[in-house]
Amino acid sequence: MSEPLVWLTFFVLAAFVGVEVISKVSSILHTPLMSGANAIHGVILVGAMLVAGTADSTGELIMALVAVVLASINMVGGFVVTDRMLIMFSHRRRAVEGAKRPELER
Amino acid sequence: MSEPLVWLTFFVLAAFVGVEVISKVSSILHTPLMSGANAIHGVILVGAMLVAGTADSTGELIMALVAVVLASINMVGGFVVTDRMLIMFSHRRRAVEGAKRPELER
Amino acid sequence: MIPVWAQLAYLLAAVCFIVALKGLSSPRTARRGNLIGAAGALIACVTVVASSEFDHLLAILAAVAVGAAAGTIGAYRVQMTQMPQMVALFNGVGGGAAAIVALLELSKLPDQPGGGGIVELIAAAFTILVGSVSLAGSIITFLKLQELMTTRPITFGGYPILYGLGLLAAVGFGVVIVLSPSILLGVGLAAVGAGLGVLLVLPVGGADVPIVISLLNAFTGLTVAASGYLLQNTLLLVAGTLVGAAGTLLTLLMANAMGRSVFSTLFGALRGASSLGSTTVSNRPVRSTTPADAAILLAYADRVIIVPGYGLAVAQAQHTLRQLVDVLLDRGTKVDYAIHPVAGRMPGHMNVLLAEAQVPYEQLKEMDEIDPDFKQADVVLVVGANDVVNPAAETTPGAPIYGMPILHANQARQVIFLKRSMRPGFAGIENELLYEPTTTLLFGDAKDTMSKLLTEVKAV
Amino acid sequence: MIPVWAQLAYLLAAVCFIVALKGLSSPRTARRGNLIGAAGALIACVTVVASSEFDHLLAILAAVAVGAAAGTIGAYRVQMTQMPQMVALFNGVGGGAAAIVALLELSKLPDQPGGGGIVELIAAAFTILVGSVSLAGSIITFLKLQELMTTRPITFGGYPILYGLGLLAAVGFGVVIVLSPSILLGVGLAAVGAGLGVLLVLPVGGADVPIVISLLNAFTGLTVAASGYLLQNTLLLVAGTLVGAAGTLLTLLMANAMGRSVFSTLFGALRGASSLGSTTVSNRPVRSTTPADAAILLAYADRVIIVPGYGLAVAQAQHTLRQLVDVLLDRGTKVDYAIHPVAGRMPGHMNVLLAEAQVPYEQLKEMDEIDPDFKQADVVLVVGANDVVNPAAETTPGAPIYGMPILHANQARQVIFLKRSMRPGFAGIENELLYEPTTTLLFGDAKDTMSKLLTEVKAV
Ligand SMILES: NC(=O)c1ccc[n+]([C@@H]2O[C@H](COP(=O)([O-])OP(=O)(O)OC[C@H]3O[C@@H](n4cnc5c(N)ncnc54)[C@H](OP(=O)(O)O)[C@@H]3O)[C@@H](O)[C@H]2O)c1
Ligand SMILES: NC(=O)c1ccc[n+]([C@@H]2O[C@H](COP(=O)([O-])OP(=O)(O)OC[C@H]3O[C@@H](n4cnc5c(N)ncnc54)[C@H](OP(=O)(O)O)[C@@H]3O)[C@@H](O)[C@H]2O)c1
Repeated sequence: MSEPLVWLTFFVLAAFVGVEVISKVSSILHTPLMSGANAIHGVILVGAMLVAGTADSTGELIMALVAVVLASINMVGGFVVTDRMLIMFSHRRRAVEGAKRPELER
Repeated sequence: MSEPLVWLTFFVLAAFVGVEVISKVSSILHTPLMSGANAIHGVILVGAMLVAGTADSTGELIMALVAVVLASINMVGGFVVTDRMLIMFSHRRRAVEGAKRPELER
Repeated sequence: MIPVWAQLAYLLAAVCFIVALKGLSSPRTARRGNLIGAAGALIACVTVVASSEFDHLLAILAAVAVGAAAGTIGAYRVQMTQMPQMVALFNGVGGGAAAIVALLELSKLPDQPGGGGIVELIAAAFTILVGSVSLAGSIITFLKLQELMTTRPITFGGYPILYGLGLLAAVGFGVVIVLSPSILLGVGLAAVGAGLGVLLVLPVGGADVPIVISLLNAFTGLTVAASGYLLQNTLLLVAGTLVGAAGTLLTLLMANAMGRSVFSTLFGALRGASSLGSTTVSNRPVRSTTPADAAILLAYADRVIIVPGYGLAVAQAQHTLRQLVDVLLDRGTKVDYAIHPVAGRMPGHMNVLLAEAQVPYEQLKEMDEIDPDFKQADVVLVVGANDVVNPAAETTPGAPIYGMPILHANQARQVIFLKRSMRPGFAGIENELLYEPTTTLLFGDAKDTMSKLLTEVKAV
Repeated sequence: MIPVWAQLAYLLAAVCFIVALKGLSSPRTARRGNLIGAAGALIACVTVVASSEFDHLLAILAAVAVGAAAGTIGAYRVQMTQMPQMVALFNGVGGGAAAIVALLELSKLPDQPGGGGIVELIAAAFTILVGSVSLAGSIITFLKLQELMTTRPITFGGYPILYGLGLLAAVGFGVVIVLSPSILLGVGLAAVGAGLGVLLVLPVGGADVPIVISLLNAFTGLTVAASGYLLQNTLLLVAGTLVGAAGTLLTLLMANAMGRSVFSTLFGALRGASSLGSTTVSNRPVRSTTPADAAILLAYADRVIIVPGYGLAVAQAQHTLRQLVDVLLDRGTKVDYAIHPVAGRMPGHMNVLLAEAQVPYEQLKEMDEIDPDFKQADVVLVVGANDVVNPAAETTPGAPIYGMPILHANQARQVIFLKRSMRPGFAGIENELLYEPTTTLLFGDAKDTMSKLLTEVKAV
């Protein structure tokens, strides 16, 4: 199988997975989901590191390091901010669970 | 990327697609869905034809042709029987649509 | 090397299959989904013929024509209620085809340049083994559902030992094949697989068979995926994996809808807890009635709910039932059918059955929708159903159906049961509802009783 | 060549990302999903470092540390209600990183053996262009949401022409790059992309910005996928595609939940139909009241429902509101919050806001659950909400919100509106409910009014 077709197949399958996997999201989770997906594309950090690791000139290296910094802001910041949002939600959930067995609260 | 890993990646992605894509099926459609999925694996016909087309001896050819017959029974019979089941369901659906605008029925 | 256009066409076919499965999982798009799947299959077949230089093209096309004709005829001849066993047969022959393909590839592998790699050999052995399991298992399910053999679970003393030996033999053959491949060993593996397939299905009770069919369907999907690897064909790999994954999930969902686990479906009979349950009949008194009396109850009711079940399918009484309902409707009675999701012996069984009798869709009410209405019903007519109205699902924690949602027929003013005897239903447990003061029984085959009822109601 | 173990690790990371997205789409598993995603990212980073021989490893690790620190600090400092603009910033820098990577690869491509293939060049151009669109667009969304620039849609006479020129320039640069790649052309393309990104976001009204952020997020996903192809790294391709596809669907879902199309979100302002709508104020009489009177109504009600909206977030009155509700609860009043799915300016805005004020979850009721209760409510307190209780959604076919499900506050015995003026809400249309005889208005900033109300209720 020719190389570009392998990649095309990956692309098509991954696109189906991406769409199907979130198709049942409840509207309350739209913002955290957006934020989580945003963190995932921070994996461009891998690409930035690869480019930085093979830089030939100082100019290239500096640009590549800028990309590394930006990508890690995206990745790390993204996951942390998503987690912060979701803590809010799970606080609420714990409250519900508590409410369902009130005997534990007293 | 090494060949077997390409195939492993296809496998993993396709498995996710397969699971996600039917995860919302309503219980009434279990039987037609099973039947339709059954028809899809009839695509082994492609494999059977490939083997038959490159058979070296008569013995091989005969076995391969048996496989071709079996596979086409699977594929064609599968799609036809699924369609027959689903016609039943869509009859009913047309009935509903009719019921929703009864003025058309009279 | 496969030409690029052919690879693109295969990818398109794979996309068609994905879209097909998606379509099939929603009532609105199911039929279109199936047709898209068929289109994908057509694309795949045309592509393989056009992109390869086949030696025996005519013979191959003739074989395709034979298979297509046989499949079409089978698919058109089969009655609605025999669909599951037809699907089982189609699935079995697919598994058989995959096993043959792998067998033939096995004989070629060592010759090919770079062939005979360990992964290829494992894929071949897997396909041969699981393909034969699927073929043999499907044949047994067919025989069971067609009642060409007993539908009761079959077990015997040495079963676990035999099963274990079979598994060991399979592993042994597999290892030897990987070490020194030969077609003879392949045939041996196929034989072991067939034996295992038979053993797998024997202990399954008749009514659990649909779950096993779905499982074997997933198996065949996986063999097709493995033979895709063997033949270096992406489409087979992707399509097979799709079906394998979707089929596995579907098996779980189906077992879930019947309130049992896949494991207990397969091996429950071995642990003594027969999945058909006991058939003890207690001698407590029940009230039974005649068609004439029941007809009067029905004729003067304002609100009637019909609960159809497996017995309706057995008796093929759906047409007579519809006529009865039509007469009642003409009299101004409000009549609906209450469709429990697992009434009958396959999902959607009642819908298919009543659609065959051309009952208008509006009269078929899903459980959640109709259940609150039982309180207001004057008469509930239970036609060949049992478990789906059994209050034990709510009151008896140990019962096999405990936890299953039921139709609350017991809340109605009057319940009339049409059945042949006091024997229990599928779950094999007594139904307290039969002994309630509001319940009357109308013994006899549902079709006979229904015709008499029809005559009497017309005469009122 | 990437070693096999590293390829397996990448595949594992990709699976983590899939599982993460799945987890994030259900409340029960969302947090775990996010952590699994982070684990996948960690696996990916460790793998790339361990499997490659980097020249400037220390510098690279230092850069990662700097970025991680900056990201973490930003993520911890941001206030809950500023999350959307933070996400936008993170997304933008990701797009910028992808564009830089592609730019650097572009300068290398022609040297590589077999490099400079047309598909590679197209992927590079795509990444540079769309990455810069994403970066520039995200910066503008940030400025808008932080109110560092006007949140109103900005358009100007030559806009469509400029936009068309920008697109043409992009295509032109792209073609030239494919024909004779050079880093200078790449920089030019990036500049054009930045311009297009600015133009894309300018005409979007402040409240539609979340939709655009989601769109830019999907864009960045696609650039990451393209740079995966460029670097021949499957993980980047798969992860980028996942986000691209999921992000696209999410954009549609978000637009849907607000009852508008993505197209009208982006370009609605150009067609004159300003997405903020008109702000005409009619002069019909309304009934307004004082905090003291409103407090009496509240204090003697048995059933109160609070409808929070965007104004509550603006006024940051959530804490005072909770105190008021606590006082009412102590008096034995039954109080609930009715949460409309698109109240506020981002999905889940009210949930996050009220969670911050530590309102117990049981008091937050989703629309479907609480809506039937309005009929029995003595007082509905509408705090900074407007569109979500506007009956025009059901009565005025032409209205921008027509068809959106609303909370039927109009069915309650008394409605008290807290708002500053007679200005309409986000949709820019008048709210008939303000003129109903059962409605009284309590003018003023929600936080001030709420404190007064609190004092008065305590005094009753
Ligand atoms: N739908 C599915 O997908 C599926 C698949 C597998 C298993 N199941 C299980 O099957 C059961 C379905 O419940 P159900 O209420 O439909 O059926 P059921 O509980 O099996 O009861 C069937 C009833 O029909 C009567 N009957 C049989 N033949 C008859 C005839 N010719 N005339 C009149 N009556 C006849 C039987 O009593 P007599 O023998 O006394 O006449 C029996 O009481 C559930 O336990 C379900 O879990 C369902
Ligand atoms: N949730 C989302 O995801 C999202 C995203 C984008 C758009 N939207 C849209 O936003 C709207 C949300 O509806 P909504 O009812 O929450 O808000 P709204 O219709 O925009 O109304 C907000 C109300 O709050 C008042 N207000 C503003 N600041 C205030 C303050 N400091 N004190 C007191 N009142 C104040 C405003 O009136 P005054 O100016 O007179 O005070 C206005 O009536 C919907 O149209 C929705 O489609 C939602």
